[in-house]
Amino acid sequence: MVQLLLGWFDLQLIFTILTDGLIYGSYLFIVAVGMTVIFGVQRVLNVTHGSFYAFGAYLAAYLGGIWYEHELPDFGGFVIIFLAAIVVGVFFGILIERGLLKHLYGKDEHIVVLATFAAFLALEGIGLFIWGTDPYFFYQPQMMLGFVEILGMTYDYYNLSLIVLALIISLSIWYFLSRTIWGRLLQAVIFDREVSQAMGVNVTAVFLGTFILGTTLGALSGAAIAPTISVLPGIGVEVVVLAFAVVVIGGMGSIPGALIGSVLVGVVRAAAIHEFPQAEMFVIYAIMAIVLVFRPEGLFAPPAVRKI
Amino acid sequence: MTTILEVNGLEKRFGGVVAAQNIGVTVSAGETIGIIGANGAGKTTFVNMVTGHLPPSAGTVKFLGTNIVGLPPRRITELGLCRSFQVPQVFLSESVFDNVLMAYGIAEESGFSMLRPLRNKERDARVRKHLASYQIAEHEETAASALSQGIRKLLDIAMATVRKPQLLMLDEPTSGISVEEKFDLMDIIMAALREEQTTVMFIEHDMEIVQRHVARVLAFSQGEIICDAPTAKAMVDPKVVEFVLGQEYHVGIRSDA
Amino acid sequence: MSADKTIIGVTIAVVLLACANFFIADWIRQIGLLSMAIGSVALGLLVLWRTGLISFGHALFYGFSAYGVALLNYLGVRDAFVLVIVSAAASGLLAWGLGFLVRRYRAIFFALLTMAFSMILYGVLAKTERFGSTDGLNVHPPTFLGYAPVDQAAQITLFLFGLLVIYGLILGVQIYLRSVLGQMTTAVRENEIRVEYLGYSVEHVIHIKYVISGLLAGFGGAIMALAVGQVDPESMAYWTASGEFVFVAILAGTGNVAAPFIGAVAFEVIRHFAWEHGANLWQLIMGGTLLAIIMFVPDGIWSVLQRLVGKKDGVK
Amino acid sequence: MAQASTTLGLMFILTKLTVVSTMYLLFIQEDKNMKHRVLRLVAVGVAAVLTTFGVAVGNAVAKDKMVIAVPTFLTGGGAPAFGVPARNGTELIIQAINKGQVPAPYNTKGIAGAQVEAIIYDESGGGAKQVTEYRNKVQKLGVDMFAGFVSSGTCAAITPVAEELKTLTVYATCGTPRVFEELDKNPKYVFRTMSHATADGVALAHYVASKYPSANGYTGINQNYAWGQDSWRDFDLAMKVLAPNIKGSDKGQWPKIFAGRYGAEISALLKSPEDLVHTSFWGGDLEAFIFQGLARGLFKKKTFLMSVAGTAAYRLGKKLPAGIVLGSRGPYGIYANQLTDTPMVKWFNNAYVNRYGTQPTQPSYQYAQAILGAKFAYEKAAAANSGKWPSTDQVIAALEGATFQGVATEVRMARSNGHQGVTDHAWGVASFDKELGLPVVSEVMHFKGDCIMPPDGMDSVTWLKGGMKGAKCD
Repeated sequence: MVQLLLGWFDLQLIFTILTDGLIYGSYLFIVAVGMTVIFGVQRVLNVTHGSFYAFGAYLAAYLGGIWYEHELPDFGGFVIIFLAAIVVGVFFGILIERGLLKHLYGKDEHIVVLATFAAFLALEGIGLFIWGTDPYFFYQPQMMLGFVEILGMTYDYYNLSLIVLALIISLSIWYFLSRTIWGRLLQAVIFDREVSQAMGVNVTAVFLGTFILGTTLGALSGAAIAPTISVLPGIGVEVVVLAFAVVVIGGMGSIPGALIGSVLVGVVRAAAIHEFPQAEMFVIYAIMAIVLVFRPEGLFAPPAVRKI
Repeated sequence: MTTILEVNGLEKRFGGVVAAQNIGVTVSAGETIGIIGANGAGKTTFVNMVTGHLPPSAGTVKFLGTNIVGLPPRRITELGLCRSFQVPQVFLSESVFDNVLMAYGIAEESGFSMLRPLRNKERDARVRKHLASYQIAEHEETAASALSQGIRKLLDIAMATVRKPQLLMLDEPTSGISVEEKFDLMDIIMAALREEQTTVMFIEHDMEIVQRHVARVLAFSQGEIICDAPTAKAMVDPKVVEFVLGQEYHVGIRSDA
Repeated sequence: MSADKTIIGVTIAVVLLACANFFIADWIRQIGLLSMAIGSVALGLLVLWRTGLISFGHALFYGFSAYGVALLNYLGVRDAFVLVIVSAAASGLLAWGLGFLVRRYRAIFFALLTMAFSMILYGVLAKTERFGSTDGLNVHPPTFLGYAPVDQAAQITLFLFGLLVIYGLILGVQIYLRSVLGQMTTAVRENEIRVEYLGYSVEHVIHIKYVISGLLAGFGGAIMALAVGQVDPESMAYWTASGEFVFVAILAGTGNVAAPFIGAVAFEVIRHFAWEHGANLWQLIMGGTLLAIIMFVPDGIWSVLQRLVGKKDGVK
Repeated sequence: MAQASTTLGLMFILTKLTVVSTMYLLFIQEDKNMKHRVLRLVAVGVAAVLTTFGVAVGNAVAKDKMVIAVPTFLTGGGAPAFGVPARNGTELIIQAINKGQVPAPYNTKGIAGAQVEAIIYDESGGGAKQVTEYRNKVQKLGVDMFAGFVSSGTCAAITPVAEELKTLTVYATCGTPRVFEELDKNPKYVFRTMSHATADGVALAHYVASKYPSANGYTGINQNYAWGQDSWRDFDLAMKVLAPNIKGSDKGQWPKIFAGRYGAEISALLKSPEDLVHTSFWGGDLEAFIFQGLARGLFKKKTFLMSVAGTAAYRLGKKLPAGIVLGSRGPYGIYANQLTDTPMVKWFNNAYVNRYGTQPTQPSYQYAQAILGAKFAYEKAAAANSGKWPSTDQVIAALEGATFQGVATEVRMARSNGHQGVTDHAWGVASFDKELGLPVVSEVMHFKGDCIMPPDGMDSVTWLKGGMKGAKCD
């Protein structure tokens, strides 16, 4: 037993598992945070999130393609990532919130999920029309940053920077919620929509603003991941399931929950990949099922009290 | 007189807060008992613990000789201890008739016989008779959501009594009811219960109603029973006057939501 | 109470379809078979839905039973009756086991827990080489109590068999929904506390519903396996399959036990033509249809049929 | 044809409308007059019978032109790597066949005189959906034959149905040996015009044994689904026979298909002691893996054996890692474009580049090959039938055991009762040629089909485990 434990204590392995786990966890968090924000405020489990991810990735890769084709400076790729995120986020945020969700507030949660599922299907179709089936490449930002060797393991700066991006996003949201008036208003709306409305908070504007924020984060995740993947039809589908899982594990709508849930999944998954590669496929669903069975409100959501 | 309910040393704590302690009471068949006390005195907590809605922190509750602590509400209901609620718990989108019909269905069938059709002529007749005894037959077709508060309360109590319970606990049957309606409502309920010879305990704020319908009073204050006596005696008990009546009387006969 | 209008209607429709079976073109018969399979699952969703519960993971039972058929086949079992009944029963058993967990949950938690379970099944199926991994398994044409039809007769017989099965399912569900247990549906949705204090366990009601629902999805999966002759994880157990079932349930509406089957036919027809007239378009068409239904006919096709004749009250 | 299908579609809708309206009449309509109800019922019944009969009669298809259904991935992750090049190759070859522009021996117009219409449709959605689509194409559109299918999963699903519906079906690309070894040991209607996937693994093992004899071992990263699992198994078993001194790892990586993110897997590979890494990744997963691996110097530290990298080579261009061992599932794609000098390949390559502005890849060749197989079989059968349009049985007889010229290679239908094709194979090392602006292969070795395919009647896994007896390698 002791020997087994010592055998496990392989510093490089532990470091690698933690780093891989952090990177993957950051990826999950970046991908899921938009969905979490929207769920937290609007109680809408938004499947179209997958489309925002895809559209963000597509627009970034499309613009990036043009940019690099003209051999413009390399750093432009990073500007394009944020630009694409904002364009997609604002456009689709307004479109979906005003055009669809507005009509569904107050309806059954399931119906809203289904409506966003339907919109997701339609957007997938529209995406095919706009972008076609051929993949788009946008690898330059990832390649230009180079890599570093730590404890005999190479990591590239771009993927490491995802950890920083995840931190920046979570800190900004935390700051926004707890230190700004807007954040306070938002929390009031989350706490009690009717009362906030009665007290003169413009709930409509808050909802629209939140949704645009969520969409932009979704698009940003796609744009930020685009340099590491091949952007092609169907990338949104995978993301929906992952983001769902994070939202469930972390606690519906809890940002710290999403962060810690993501890292948990990331580290467990990395450990599986290094030690039990065959189990990779189940890790996230298994964690999700375990959390649901033992803590259905998620790791971080306060348990709801039922009134008689 | 046979004892049907025996409560000993019942206690409820929420963290450090004591909601109820040292509660002991014995109820005999055929009694009608009023539970009085200021808001937050522990009346509803007591009812919730006895009927299985809240698990007590300590103590025993014996109903017809069985310890029912830890049993789920449905088992307690099956044993013949039923209750109504301060906020009526009914099926809002269903008609009054269907509400009571459902109550009858659950009361009368069990196991595989639950697969028998809910509706049959005999059951329909029993439902109508029951509705009549609570004087809500005229609302039979109305959806519960469209009822006035008083009628909804009657419906709630009617649903609680389809099993012909040995003991019925009513949580503030007259709260939320206008002064004019209150007395009629209570008369209807008590008449129906008398007909079935049901033992009743009910929480009530209005001392006029208590004095009119009740032979014995349990007075609660700060989670304890401060007085358990025949009504006339309780009304002059100094502790009751200080902790219960003093506060109750000066707010008058307001409707208490 | 007069004879049940729904049952009379379904009986006549089943007899008509059984007769039509001998004249219709093969591909229409195939659509019919698929509709029966999907309709059974949607019927299972209807049973839950009336209690306000939606499963986003019914592909679990559908896929489990479909694979049951394929594996029994592998063991040499060929008889359609045995295949369908045993596989569906296995699904029911699985639902019974999982029911102890899921019955504690409501609303979106219920939906997500069921989805998580179905994704685990997907993972296991896609991973297990004995089950053909992602390729799945073939299902041989069945025999019917010793009768082994070939070619067109095989499909015709299977169609009759399918009709028989769904007729049985509809009757069973109709009897259940009219029973005390079945009528507790709305009661549980509206007020769990009251149900408990009337003397019945809400969790028990939901558990039974879940088992019935899983059983129905199991019948659907088994029929699908026989109709298609192939089972695979992507079509049978992925979350998109569960999504389609919910789609059909929404399309159909919960007004009547026959509604899921009408919804399933509508769904299969839309899909058939969407697929045929533009591979790139089909997602757009499906998404658009679903959106239009949610926005404009939230109670499904059945409510439209009712409105057409100006009949307002729902069929209980 | 299109008109017929529209008519059929309309009739179909009518039929279903009658069913729905029947339900409507029965459940909804509260007509107190029983007579009206019965009359209406009769009317609906008659309508139903009429429309369905109409459909049954309308099923006959004219024979002055033939219809080939061509399934391939038009949506989803399989579209760019397989579907699009396959569709392009199909469109190109069919148009050329109809105009008589294909080089000899296929320089006659049409197939046995008939003009060809291809119905190219989507293969995505899983086996069960594909079976449904297959039935539709046969039963509703009455197509003459099928040529195509990319996915092993679809082929496994379709095989029994093709036999049941007695429809000639020529698999173009799908790789699983299970088709004739397990699912359909005595095929009649099903053919495959290329070597199955075992040949890839065996040829690769031969290549590794002769080019990297001193490698210290191999590990793998394969998608966790049937294709990935089979590819690894075949390669692993063949290595045990051909290079027993190079040890395989039991810690190969198995990411989910379409996972897209491979950070931890790349760490694990970097940490693994083995020199060689086998992968059967394709499409977006392959491209993402390459980008992420490049960023971390993975391809400088390990030699990669990429069995399907041919699908991504041209698209990756200068980002194709130099020095990877690249496969094209046969002498197709880059191997044909660069190394095959026949008039057929020259024509195909030119026409393709002119039309689509990019080099043809393996699926383009494989689909064109399947269709040429059909042209060959129909014309041979027609000739034997004194020039008249042959029956399906005659076409089958003509193709069984035959040898025909594909676009890039000769195809011998020499396994599984003459239903499984055997072709040569090629492996080499890829690099990017800056002057050409194209990726190229070097160190190429060619393998004879009989060397890398199990002998007739022998099951792949048994053959590999039994030491590959009966392989004829010169």
